[in-house]
Amino acid sequence: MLDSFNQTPFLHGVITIGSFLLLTIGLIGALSKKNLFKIFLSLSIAEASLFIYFIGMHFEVGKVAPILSKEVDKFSSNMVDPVPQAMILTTIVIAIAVLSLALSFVINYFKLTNNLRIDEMDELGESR
Amino acid sequence: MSLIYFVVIPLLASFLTPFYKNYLKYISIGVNLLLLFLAIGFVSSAPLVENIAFDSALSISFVFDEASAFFVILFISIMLIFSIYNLQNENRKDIFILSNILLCGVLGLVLSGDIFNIYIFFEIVSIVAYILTSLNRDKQAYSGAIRYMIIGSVASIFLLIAIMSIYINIGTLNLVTIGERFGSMDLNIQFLILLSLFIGFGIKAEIFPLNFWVVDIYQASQNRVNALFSAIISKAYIFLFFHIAYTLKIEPKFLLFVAIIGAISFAISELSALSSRDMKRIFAYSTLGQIGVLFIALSYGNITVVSGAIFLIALHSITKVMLFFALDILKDRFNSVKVDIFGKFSSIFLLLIFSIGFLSLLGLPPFGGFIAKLTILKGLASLEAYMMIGVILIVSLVEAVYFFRLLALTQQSSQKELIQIPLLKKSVLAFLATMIVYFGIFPNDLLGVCQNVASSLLAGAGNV
Amino acid sequence: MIGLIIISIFITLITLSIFIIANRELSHSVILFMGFGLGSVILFFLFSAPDVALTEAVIGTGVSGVVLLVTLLQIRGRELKK
Amino acid sequence: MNLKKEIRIETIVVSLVISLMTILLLSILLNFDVSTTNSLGSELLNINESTTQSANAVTSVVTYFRGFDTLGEVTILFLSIFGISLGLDNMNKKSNIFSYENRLLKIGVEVLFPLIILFGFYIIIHGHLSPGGGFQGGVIIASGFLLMFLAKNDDFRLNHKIITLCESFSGAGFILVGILGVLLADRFFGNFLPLGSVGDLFSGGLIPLIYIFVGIKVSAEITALVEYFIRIKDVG
Repeated sequence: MLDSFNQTPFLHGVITIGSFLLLTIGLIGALSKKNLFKIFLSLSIAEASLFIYFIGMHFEVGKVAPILSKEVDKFSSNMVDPVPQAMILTTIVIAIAVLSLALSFVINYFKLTNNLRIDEMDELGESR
Repeated sequence: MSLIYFVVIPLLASFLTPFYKNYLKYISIGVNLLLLFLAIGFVSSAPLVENIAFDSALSISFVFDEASAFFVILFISIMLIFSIYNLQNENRKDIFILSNILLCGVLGLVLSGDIFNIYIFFEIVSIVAYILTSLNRDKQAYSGAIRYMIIGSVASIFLLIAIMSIYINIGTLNLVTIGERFGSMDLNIQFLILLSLFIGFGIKAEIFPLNFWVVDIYQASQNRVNALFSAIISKAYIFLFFHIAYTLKIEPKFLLFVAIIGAISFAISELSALSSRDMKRIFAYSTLGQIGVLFIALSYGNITVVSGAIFLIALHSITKVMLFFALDILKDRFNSVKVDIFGKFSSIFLLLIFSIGFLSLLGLPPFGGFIAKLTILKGLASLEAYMMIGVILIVSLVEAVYFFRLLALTQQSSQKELIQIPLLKKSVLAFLATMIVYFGIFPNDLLGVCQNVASSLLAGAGNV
Repeated sequence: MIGLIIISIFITLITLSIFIIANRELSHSVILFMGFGLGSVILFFLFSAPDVALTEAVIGTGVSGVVLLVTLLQIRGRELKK
Repeated sequence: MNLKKEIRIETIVVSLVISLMTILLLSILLNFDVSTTNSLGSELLNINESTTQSANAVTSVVTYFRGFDTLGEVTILFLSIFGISLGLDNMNKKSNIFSYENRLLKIGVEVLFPLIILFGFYIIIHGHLSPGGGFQGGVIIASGFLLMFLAKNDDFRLNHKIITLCESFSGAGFILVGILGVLLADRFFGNFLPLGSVGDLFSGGLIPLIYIFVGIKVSAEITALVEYFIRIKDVG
């Protein structure tokens, strides 16, 4: 029973279902919550779920990190794919840059209007 | 010489800003001119591929074919006009730093042949657009920027899903290789990837169900920034959308679906423009309508229709830049963008500019827009797509209603105010108007170029 | 063993994310979000991606935690003053 | 237009799309196999040792094979900080939002600060040998500055000229290394330095050089970011 838990296809199934649940929670939160702060938190969760999915799908049981050390002294096919890791490294930094820019906009908007709710943002629209 | 300079030189210019703070505007113009000469120099050796870092099919590559060459030259020249227009009354440096990085981003988007690299440039362009939206620093600007960021983050999430699914299933990021291996994938996965790509790029290319946010963003930002949005950013994404669509060799059925969406987009935007009382919103709706036409035309994989669409892209960029600059001058004077400012100014020059712009957008002779729409309709007729022709013609009538209503407003006999336009801005506007008339009367050169561009676009990324 | 650990971390993450979104108190959400980051760091480490784990720990959880908390403090300060 | 209505429609649409995608994924999952036999990553792993001599394959992908992505990423960070700085004015007249006095922290930070900076540099220059690199090390250095802000309150002020100079020098240096590659090795980011042998500090060709530039740039930028966010309280 426990052995089947450690099989790679089973783990991939767990990772897919889990991270897509996280993505769903994040996106639905982003589009149904009214608080700006919560919206950006939800979007971060959605992005984080994608990172987990992508790294997880390239992990197989028994493979080691693509870094040489005392135990591993040769690059071989027994290593995890390095490209997804490099891509996710890039994407994490982009995510934090976007998040901090968004939060600075939220702060500035809040200073001007004292409002944090997206359904009360009525500055734009057809002028009467 | 290397293709990388298109991306690296504007980037270097904005990184080194602290050293020449006071001369930044001249440096930006110099950079734009340099890139323009570089692009023209590259045109003759057109199908060109360059690998970055190491010489192998595995590296990131830049592809310079006829299609990307056309868009590169278009974007650089519009950016040059934008810089010249901003030369006079601009004391702040931000707009030049941002426009340099924007140029780097769109050129990267157009040239890059690697899908993750495209994602990076996608984010650069998005972030520049967010910052440009917030430039006014009032509550409208921040409100618009926050909305833009929410919707933009959703777009980048979907694009990431597509890229990840592609890499997991076929283990490559190179566009050409993706195009080769795409058909061998499971059909469900193909559908998933296409759906994510459609949502990700569709939000940015401002196509119908995903464009509800665009008009608010236009209203929130400055007029000259709107010119950049309308002429550069949305055009870059449209190019990318169809570049990827034709590279993946997706089925004509899906493209027909895109064309129908384009028609709906065209109709709904022009109808919404009728009830609007705000100039910026009207122009934004008109931009969305033209994007609808472009989606109709580009998704029929016929060379005549597509070359008409390419012609329309060039003409629409020039026209919208001109109209937004003219609106900017009115905004400076009256501090309002309501429709009634049209009854208040008295300036033959501006009236001429607005009429040329409106008539060209409507597609009346002897202006450039006429040739574009004529070519598109001719091509559609040869394909016997009479429904689309009907939609385009009927909706153009709606477009005519509000443009002529605007022009009629200028003839009202209320008290008029004389407007002084600075010489530099005047000459920029005059130059743009001349271009529109010139392409309307002598379209053959540009049409010939457009045909080459169209065949290169239809062949996708793997044609080199 | 690794399968059980991964499943339990996923369950934790999903519970945390529901709490982050459903919670009425913003400061609780931020603290839970940092917990979420920690969970994903452990996952990355288990997936033999130490580089990503280090980056997520330092950038995804550290810097974003600071930024989120400071934003919250700003908003709170204004609300209290009002 | 009523925004509330729009958001509700969006929510429904997105939920539908997501549920569709989830169903698709579950159907895919039943006959799923990852084909890593000839993916980009495995081929890069094969040529890694001969082309870069770096012990950390992730580092060589980030800085060398896909170094151009890293340039874009650094640009995004620069842009984001620039955008934040546009929304602020008179940084010098603002004070810290965390304002409390703590003697222990004040004395402790004198010892800790150099150690943190040193650790950050260690992470940066060992990027090609062990996990870590420019981004991580840069943020660690920035966290040292964060500690200074917290401990010393308003007594510790950054010299913004130095920060902008660091940013522009490292950004320009990054690009110039690439352009040197065009001139000397015929390709942007082409390697023109000796490769060394795996495991040495001086190995990997361009990789340590690029990571040092990235580290300086990231540390300067994250420090500025943290300062912008922390120092926003109006005085008085």
